[in-house]
Amino acid sequence: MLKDNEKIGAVMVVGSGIAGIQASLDLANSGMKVYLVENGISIGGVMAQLDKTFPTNDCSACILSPKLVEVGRHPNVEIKTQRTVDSVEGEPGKFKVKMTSAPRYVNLDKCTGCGDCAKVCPVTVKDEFNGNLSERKAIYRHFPQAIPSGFAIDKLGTSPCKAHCPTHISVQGYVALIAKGKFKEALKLIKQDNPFPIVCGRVCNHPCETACMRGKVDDPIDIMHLKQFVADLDLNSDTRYIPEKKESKGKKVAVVGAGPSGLTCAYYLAIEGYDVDVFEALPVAGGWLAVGIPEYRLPKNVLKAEIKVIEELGVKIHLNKRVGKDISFDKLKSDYSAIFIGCGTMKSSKLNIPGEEMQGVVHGVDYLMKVNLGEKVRLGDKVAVIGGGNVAMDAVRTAVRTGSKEVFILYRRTRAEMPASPEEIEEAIEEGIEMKFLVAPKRIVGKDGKVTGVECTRMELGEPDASGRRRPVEIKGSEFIVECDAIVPAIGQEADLSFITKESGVSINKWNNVDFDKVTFATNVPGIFTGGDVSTGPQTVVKAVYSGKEAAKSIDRYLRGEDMKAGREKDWTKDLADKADVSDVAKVPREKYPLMKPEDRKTNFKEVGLGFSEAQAIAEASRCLSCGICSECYQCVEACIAKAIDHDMKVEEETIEVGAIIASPGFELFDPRLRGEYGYGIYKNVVSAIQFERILSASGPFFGHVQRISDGKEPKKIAFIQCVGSRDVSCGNSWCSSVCCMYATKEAIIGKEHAKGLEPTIFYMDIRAHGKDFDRFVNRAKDEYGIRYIRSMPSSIKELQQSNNLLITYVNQDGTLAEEEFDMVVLSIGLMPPQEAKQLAANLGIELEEHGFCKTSLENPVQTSRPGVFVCGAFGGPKDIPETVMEASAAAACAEGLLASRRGTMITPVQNPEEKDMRGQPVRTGVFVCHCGINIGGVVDVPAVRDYAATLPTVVYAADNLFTCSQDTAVKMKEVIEEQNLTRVVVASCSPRTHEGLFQENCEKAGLNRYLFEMANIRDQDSWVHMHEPEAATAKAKDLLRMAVAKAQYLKPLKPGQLPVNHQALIIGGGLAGMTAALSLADQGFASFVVEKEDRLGGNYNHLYKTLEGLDTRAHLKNLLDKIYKNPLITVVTSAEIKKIEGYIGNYKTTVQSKDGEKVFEHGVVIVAIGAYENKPKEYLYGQNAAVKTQRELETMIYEKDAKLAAVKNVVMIQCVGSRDKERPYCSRYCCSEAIKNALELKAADPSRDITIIYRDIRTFAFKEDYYKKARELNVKFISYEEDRKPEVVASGDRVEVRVFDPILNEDVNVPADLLALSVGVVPNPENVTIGNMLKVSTNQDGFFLEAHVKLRPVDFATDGVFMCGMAHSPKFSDESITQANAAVSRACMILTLDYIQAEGKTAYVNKERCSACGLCEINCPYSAIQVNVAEGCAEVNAVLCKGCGVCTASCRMNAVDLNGFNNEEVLAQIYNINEG
Amino acid sequence: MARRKFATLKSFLNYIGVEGDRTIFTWVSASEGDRWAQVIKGATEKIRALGPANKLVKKIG
Amino acid sequence: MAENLANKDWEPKFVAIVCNWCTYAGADLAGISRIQYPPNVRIIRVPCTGRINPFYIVKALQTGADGVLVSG
Amino acid sequence: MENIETKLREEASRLLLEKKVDVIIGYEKGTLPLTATPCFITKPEETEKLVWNNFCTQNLAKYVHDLITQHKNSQKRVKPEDRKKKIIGVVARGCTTRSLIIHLQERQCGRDEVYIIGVPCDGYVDGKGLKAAISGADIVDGSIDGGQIKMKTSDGDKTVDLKDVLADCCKTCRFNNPIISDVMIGSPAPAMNPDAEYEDVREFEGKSTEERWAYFTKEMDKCIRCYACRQACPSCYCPICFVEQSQPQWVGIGEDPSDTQVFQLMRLYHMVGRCVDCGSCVSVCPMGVDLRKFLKKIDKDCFEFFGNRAGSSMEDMPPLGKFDEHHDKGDFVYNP
Repeated sequence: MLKDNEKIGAVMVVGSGIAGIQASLDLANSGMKVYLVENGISIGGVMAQLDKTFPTNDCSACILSPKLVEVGRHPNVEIKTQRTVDSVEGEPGKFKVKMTSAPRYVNLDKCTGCGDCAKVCPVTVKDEFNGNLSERKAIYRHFPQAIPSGFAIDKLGTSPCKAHCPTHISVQGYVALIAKGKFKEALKLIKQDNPFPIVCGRVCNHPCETACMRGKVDDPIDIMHLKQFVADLDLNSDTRYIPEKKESKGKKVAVVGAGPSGLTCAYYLAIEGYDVDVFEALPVAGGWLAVGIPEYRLPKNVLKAEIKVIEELGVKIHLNKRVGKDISFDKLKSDYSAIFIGCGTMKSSKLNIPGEEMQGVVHGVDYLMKVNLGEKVRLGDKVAVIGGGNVAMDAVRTAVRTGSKEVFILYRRTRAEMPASPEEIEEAIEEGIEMKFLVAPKRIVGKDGKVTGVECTRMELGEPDASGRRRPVEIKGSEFIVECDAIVPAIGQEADLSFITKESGVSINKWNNVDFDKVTFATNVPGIFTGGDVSTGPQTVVKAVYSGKEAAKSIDRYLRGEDMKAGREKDWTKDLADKADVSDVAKVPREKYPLMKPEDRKTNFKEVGLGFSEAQAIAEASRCLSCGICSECYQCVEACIAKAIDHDMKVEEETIEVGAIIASPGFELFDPRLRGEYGYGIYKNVVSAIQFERILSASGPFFGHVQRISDGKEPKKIAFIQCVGSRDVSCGNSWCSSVCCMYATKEAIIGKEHAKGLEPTIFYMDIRAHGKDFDRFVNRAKDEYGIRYIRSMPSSIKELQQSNNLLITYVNQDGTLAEEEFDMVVLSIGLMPPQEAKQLAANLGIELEEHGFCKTSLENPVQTSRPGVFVCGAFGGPKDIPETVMEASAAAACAEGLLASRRGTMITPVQNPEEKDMRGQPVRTGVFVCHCGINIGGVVDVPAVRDYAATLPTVVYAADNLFTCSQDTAVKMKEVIEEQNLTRVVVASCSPRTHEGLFQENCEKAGLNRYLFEMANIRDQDSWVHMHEPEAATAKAKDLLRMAVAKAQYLKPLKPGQLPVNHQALIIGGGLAGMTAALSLADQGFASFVVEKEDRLGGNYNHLYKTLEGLDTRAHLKNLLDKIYKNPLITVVTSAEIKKIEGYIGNYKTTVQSKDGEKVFEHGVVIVAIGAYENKPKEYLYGQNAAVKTQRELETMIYEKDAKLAAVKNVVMIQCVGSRDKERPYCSRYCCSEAIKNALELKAADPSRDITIIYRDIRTFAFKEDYYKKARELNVKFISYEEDRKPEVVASGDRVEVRVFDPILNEDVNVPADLLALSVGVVPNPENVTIGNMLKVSTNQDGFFLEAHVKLRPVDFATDGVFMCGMAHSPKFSDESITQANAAVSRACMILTLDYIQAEGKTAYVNKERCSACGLCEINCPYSAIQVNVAEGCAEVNAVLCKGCGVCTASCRMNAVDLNGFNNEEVLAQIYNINEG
Repeated sequence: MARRKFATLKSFLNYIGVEGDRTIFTWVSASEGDRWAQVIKGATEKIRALGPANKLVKKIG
Repeated sequence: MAENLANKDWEPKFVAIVCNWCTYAGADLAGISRIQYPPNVRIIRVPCTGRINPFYIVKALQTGADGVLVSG
Repeated sequence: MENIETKLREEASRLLLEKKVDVIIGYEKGTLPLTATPCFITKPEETEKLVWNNFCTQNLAKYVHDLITQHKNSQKRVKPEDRKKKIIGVVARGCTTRSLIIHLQERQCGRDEVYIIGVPCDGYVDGKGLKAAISGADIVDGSIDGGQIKMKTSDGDKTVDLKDVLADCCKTCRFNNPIISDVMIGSPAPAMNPDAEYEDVREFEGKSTEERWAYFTKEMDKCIRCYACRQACPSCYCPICFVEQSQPQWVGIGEDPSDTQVFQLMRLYHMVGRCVDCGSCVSVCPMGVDLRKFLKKIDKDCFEFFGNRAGSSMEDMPPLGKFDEHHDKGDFVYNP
C-alpha cells in the first residue's frame, strides 16, 4: 500500500463520451487534476450524434454543448485527443500510463476553427458522424460545437501513387484538385516537386499508375495525362505560373548539363535565391529530352516552353559550352560555391559484336540526337532496331517517320519483359512495326563495309535474373540471318566523364558513374553534387528530376552550413494507404486518352497524344479512390491564415502519472449488415437507428427533413425493427441493449413531429420501458401520436423494384403470416462492447466479462477487476444516459475516495493582479475589432468599423487585429488596457459563447474586472451569414459594435459573493443508498449524519437475500452495518423524524426528533435517500387466500427454507400488479428480474415444478436477459397479457386457479397454482412531499423526486446543495442504488471540498425601495433563489443559488429586481442604439 | 411564463393598432441554424411588407 | 413616412432579443454552417427568454425599430 | 337597500366592539347629493355613518392596501417580535373582493389582516352619465326608488332609469356579488348582463388596424398624465411606478405623444390578469379617456388564452406566474 503522500492527485479518464465528460467534471470540480483521453478527434461520444433524448425530447446538442464547453475550458482538465493507452504500470494511487498520440496535422493552439481549410479541401469522404449519409472534407471536425473546436486532417497514410512516384509529388492531391476543377492549384502543387510537368505529362514511365489502387478495381487513373492536361493549360495561358523567388542569397552555383536533373536542380536553387549557371555542351537545352525523345512524343516547342519558365526564374543556360573543353572543371570549382554534375549518359553502349563498325550501323542515341537536332538521316528501307527499351521504340518509330519502309524490332526476350512503356509498344505496333522476340544479334553481316543484314540466334527464357525478368538463353544452332539496310542498336547508354579531372578528386565508380550519397546526392568532394543518369546510369526522367531536386536541397543546406542529411531519410513504403477494401467500388472505365490516328501520324513528327479535354480530365480525376483520404494537396496550408496546419506531424509517445483511472470508452453500434435478411447496405431505404437519428437532426444530412435515401421523398409508412443485434444468440449478442425500445419510440415521435403524415410502426418482442417516466412516454406514443406497436419479429425484408419500398414479412402472435409494405425501415441496432475493448482491457490490465464488456464487481458496479481502475457507462454493459451519468459520478467518487488526501495537489490556481479601483474613474472604452483572418475581414470592412468605433462616445482606443484570440494579441490587449487606463473593453469578433471567457481572462490579467467586458458578434452572426453583402454586413457590424459600446458604459464591476461551507452532510434515510453514501463520504474524509425513520438501518435491503446475479445481500448488508458503526465520521440516528430544515447550500441547520430528544445538525449538503415502499396489493385475492404471496414473501420462503414450499408444485406469477396501470402508470423496473430470480431458484430446488409467469412485457434489460433465456430453457412458461385483459384468480380450496387469455393459443386457459406470487412493484415514499417542501424541491407526477435534469443531472435537484439517491428517485435495483449513492457523494463533494461557494457574477439583485413583496419573482424562479422576506417586506436574492436567468426580473412590474450583466440600463442602452444618433 | 407575457403583449399591441407582424415570437434551438435563417428571412419579409415603423415611434429632434 | 415608403432604398431594421442558450446558439450555428440570411436583424443577447421584459419590446418600437423578434 | 345598510351598521358596530377589527373602511354619504365617499371608522358609534347604495363608486380595496402599507411602514421601525397586527374591515362588493383576492395572491396582506364584509351589488351610477342624462343640470337633491333616480335639479324635477345610468363596467358585471367574505350582508344580488361584457371589444377588434390605431392615439391624446387612473386603481400599488423611475428612465417626460402612449400602454399591460373591471380609473379620469376599451381586451385575452379571470378565485395562481403546456394557445408563435 502506498502512503498517502506518495499518491498522485490526478485521474485519467479514458474515453470522452458523456460518461468520461461527467466523470472529468466531477473530479475536476473537487480538486483533482484530470487527463481526459480520447482516441477520436473530439469529445462528446455518441450523445453528440443524437437528435433528441427520451423521454423529455430535449435537444441532445443543447444539453450536451454546455458540458463540452465546461470541460473544454476547465483549468483542471487536460483533453488529450487521438491518444491510445498502451500500458498501465503501478498500483492504486500511483499508476504510470504509457500512451501513443496520433498526429492531428493541425496545431490546436493556433487553429481558430474558422473552417477556411475545409472550404478549399478537394477531398470529400463519407461523413461517419452523419451515419455516412452526407459528405465531409478530409480536413474536418465532427460537428460545429465540437471540443476541441479545431479541425483535424484525416490521413490513412501516403497514397500509393505519391509513395511510388520517384519525385513523390502529391499525386492524389493534384488529381483531387483537377476533379474539383482547380487546375492552377494542381499545377502549382506538381511544380512543388517537379518542374517538368509538361515533359512528365508525356514521357513519364508513371510508376504512380502502376501503384494506383484503382487498378485493383478496373484501370488505374490516367495520372500522366492528367498532369499533361494541367501543364498544357498553363502552357497555353497568358500568364504562366512562375513560383515566387526568395531573396537573393548572393551565392553562385554551377550546373553541368542542361538535362532534366541539372535544370531541376537549377530551378529549385533559383527559387531559394541562388544565382545558377548551367553549362550545356549541345546547342539545345533539355539534354535527352531535347535530343533523345522524338518530336512526336515530346514536341520541341513544348519542351522549350517548359525550360523557359526555368530561365525566367533567372537561371542562365550557356549552350555549346562543353565543360572540360570550353571551360575547365577546375575553373568551375574556383568560381562557384557549389557544382552540380548532371551531364547524363549521352554515349551509346556498343553491341560488341563483329561488324559493328560497318556503314549502316547507327547507334540509337546518335540516331535520335541527329534527327532531333534537325539532321536528315536516311537509314534505308529495311531497318532493324535492336533492343526493347524506350530508346528502341523511339528509334524504330522515328525510322518509320523518316521514310523507312520496313522497320522492325529485334529483342532477345518477349514482349512481357520489354522495359519500354506499354503504350509506347502499343503505339509502335499500331504504326505497323513488327517485333521479333527471342532473337539476339550475333554478328553483323555486310558487303563492302556496308550492312546487308544481321545474324541472329533464337533464344528461350530461363531462370529469372537479378532484375526479376527471365533470363534469355541461347538456343544452340538456331542461327539465321535477318536482312536489312541499317541496324540501330539501342541497348544502352553511357556517360562521358572525361571532363572530370583526377585532381578534382571526384570519385567515379566501375560503371563509369559518379559516386554519390543516396540521400543527399553529394559526391565525395564537398560542394560537388551529382544526379540524373550520370550518377545512376540510364534511368527515367522523373528519377533525374528527383535527384536534381534533392541535390538542390542539399546544396542549399550545404551553403547555409546545415546538416545535409538530417531528417531526410524516409521510407515511403511505411504508412502506405493501400489496405482499403475496394471490393465495393463500382467499376468506371478509364477515360480514353485521345490519340492521332495511326495512319495520320506515321508519316510525320506531329505529337501523337492529343490531350484530355477539360470534361475528360475532370471525369478521369474523379475516378480517384482517395486512398490516403487526405491528398496532401496543401491547399489547407495556404488557406490557413493562422498557420495552424502541419502535415509533418508525427506519432508520439508519452507517459503520464495518475492516481486512478476511469475507463469510459463507451460502446460500438451493431453492424446491421450481419443481419443480412434485413438488407441493410443493399436496400437504400433500410437505415440504422443512428442514421435515422441524424436524419431527424436539424444539423444532420437533410437538415431535419425526414426523407428516404433512394429518392429524397418524405416517407409515409415507416417500420422500426427492434432487437437487431440484441437478444440474438445467432449473432453472439445474447444481451438486451436496454435503450432501443425507447429510442425507437422517441424517433417515431420526433419523426412524426417533423413529418406530420408519418405512420410509424414498431415491431418488437417486449417493450422495455423500464426507466423513469418511460411508460408514460410509450403510452403517449401510442395514444397521442398513434404509433403502432406490433409484437412480432419480421423474418425478412424484400425491396420492391419500382418504388424501392420494402415488403416486410412477419408472423402474428397467433401464428398467421402477414405481409406489409413500408416506405422506409429503421433498424434498432443494439449496443456492443467497443471495438477496442479487448486491447484496451489488456492495456489497462482489467478483465472483460463473458459478453466482452468490462467485468465489474457485484457490490460496486463501477469497480473493475483491477483496484484503482474504475469503469462507467456502456463499457460496463449497455445502458441509458442517466445511468451512465450516475456511474460516471460514482466512478469519480471512488477515484476520489482513493486519492482524497491528495486533492488539490496537482492543480495550480490562476493568479491575477489586484483589480483596479474603479471609483471615480470616467468610462474609458477600448475597442478591438477582429479580422479573424479573412473570416470577418473578407466581408466586413474592418478598418472602417475600427475608425467608426473611434468616433463613439466613451471610446478612447480602437484597433483592429488579425486574430484577437491569438496569444500575441492577448499580450497586446493587456498592455493597451494598462497604457490607456481602459475601464471597459469591447471586442468585435466571434461569439461570446465561445470566446467571452478567454477575453475576460485577458482583462483580469490587466487588473480589469472581468465583467467590464462586452462583445459584438460580427463573425458568426454577421460576416459568415452575409458573405455576399459586404456593405450591409459592414453596416451591421457598426450597429452591433455601437450597441455593445453603449451597453459597456453601464457595466459594473462585479464581485461574486462568497459563502462559507459547512463540511458535513445530512443523509436522510438509512437504507442501502443512505448507508453507501455515508461510507463513501467517510472515504473522502467527510462526516455525515444518517437519519433513519425506522429503528434499524437497511430499509428495503433487509428483505433481500440474493440478487439475480448472485450477490449474497445478507452478507453485504452485515458488512456495511459493521463499517458504518465503526466509522467515527458517521453519526446514525434511528427512529428519527426530521422536524425542520433551515438554510441553503453550504449552510443547513436541521432539527431531528428521536427517542433521545431533539437534535440539531449543521451541515453543508443534503442527500435524500428516503427510499420507496413495496406496493400492498388489493387484487388477486392477496390477503384472502394463503396461496397468494408477494415475490418478496416468496423470496423469504425460499431462502428461509419454508417447509411449506416442498409441496408446492405449480407456481404462477403475475407481473405488473399495481404497476403500469391507470393509478400508477410507471414500471417498477425490478419485478421481472425478481420473478425470474425466484422462478430459477424454485426450479433449481425442484425441476419438476411447473412455473408460469404471466406478464405484460418481460423487462430483463442488459445482461439480465441471460436469466430470462435460462428460465425459458428450463421450461418456465410465459404468457403475456394486455392491460385491459388482466388475469383472473379464483380460490380453489387452499390453492387458486388463474384464468388468463393466451394470445398464442388465442383462447382462455386455466392455470392451477399451489402458490401465486404477485410482482407488486414500488410505490413512492409518502413522505416525499413533506421532505420536498422542507427542502423546496419537487416530486414528479408519480410522486418520486424530480431531478434537475432527467438525462444529465439524475442525482441533483434543481436546488443546489440537495442530492438524491436510491428509490427516492425511482424504482431501481440494489446495485443501481449503490451507484447512485456514490454518484450523489461525488456531486456533494463538489461542494464539501470547497471552503467557500463562489456565486455567479451575473446574478439578480433587488432594489428594495421599489419592491412591494408581491412574490411573483419567487413563483417564477426555477432555482428557489429569490424569496420574499416577509419581515422586511421585500424580495431577497440568494446569490449562491441564483443562476442568472433573469426570469425574476422580467416578471417584476416594479423593475425592483434587476440582473447584473444584463440589467435594464444595459439592455435598454443596446435597444436605444439600434439606430445611429 | 415568458410565453404568456409575449402572447398577451403581441395581442394587445395588435389591438391598439401596432401591426401584429411587427412583433414576432418564436423558438429556435441550439441545433437549428437553418431554422434561424428561415426565421430571419420570414421576419424580414413580413416587416418589409409593413413599411417603416411609424407607430409608437418617438420623433427625434 | 410616405416619403420613406416611396424610397426604394429603404431596408427594414429590426431587433431580435434572444436567449443565450437556444436561439443565440442556433444563430451561431447558422454562421458556422454559412447559411445566408438577410442582414436586417440586430441581435441582443439575454441569458434566457424569461429575462425579456415586455417593456423592452415596447421601447424597441418606440426607438424606431421596424420590428421586434423575440426568440427563445 | 335600507335593510342592508342597517345590517351593515350592526355588523360593523359588533366587529369594532368585539375588537375583531381595528378599523372599517366603508362608504358614507358624500357632501354632494347622490354621492357617497369612502370613510374610515374606528369607533362603534361612528358606524351609523355607513351607507350602501348605488352611488358607492370607489373600489375600497385600494384603501385597504394603502392602510396596510402605511401600517407596515410604521412597523418597520419596530422590532419584529414587538410588531402589532392591524386588522382592517372592509365593505366589499364583487369587484372589491376580486381586488382583495389579487392582493392576497400577490401577498400584499394576510387573509387574517382583512375582514371582508360582503355586500351584494347591483351596480353604481356613472356620475358623468347621470349628469349627461339630465343635460348637465345641477342636482340639488335626489333619491332612488324602484329602479329610478328621482332628482330635484337646477332644471326642475327629473327622473332617470337607474339601469340607464349605471357605469359601463357594472352593466356587464360578472361578479357583482362578493367572491370571498367573512360575513355576508343581505342576499346575493341578481345577475347583471355578463354575456355582453366583450361586445365592445369584439366590435373594436373588427375594425381595421389603422382605425384602431387612430382611436388609440385619439384617446391617448386626451391624456394629460395626471395619473389619476393609477392613483385610483387597486392593482396599481407599486412603491415607485415605472413612470417615475430613473436609471433607466423608462418613459420620457417631454411633449412627445409616444411617451404618453407608452405610459398608458405599459400601465394597461400591467393589468394582465389583474384588472377586475371595477371602473375606478374610468370614473376618476378627468379627460374621459376610454380606458375600458383597452382594459377589457386585456381581460378577454387573459380569459381566452389562459382561462383566467382576474381575482375570480382564491385558488388561482397569478396567470403570469405559470404556464400550461397543454392548454395554452401557441398560435402567436411564428413558424417559418
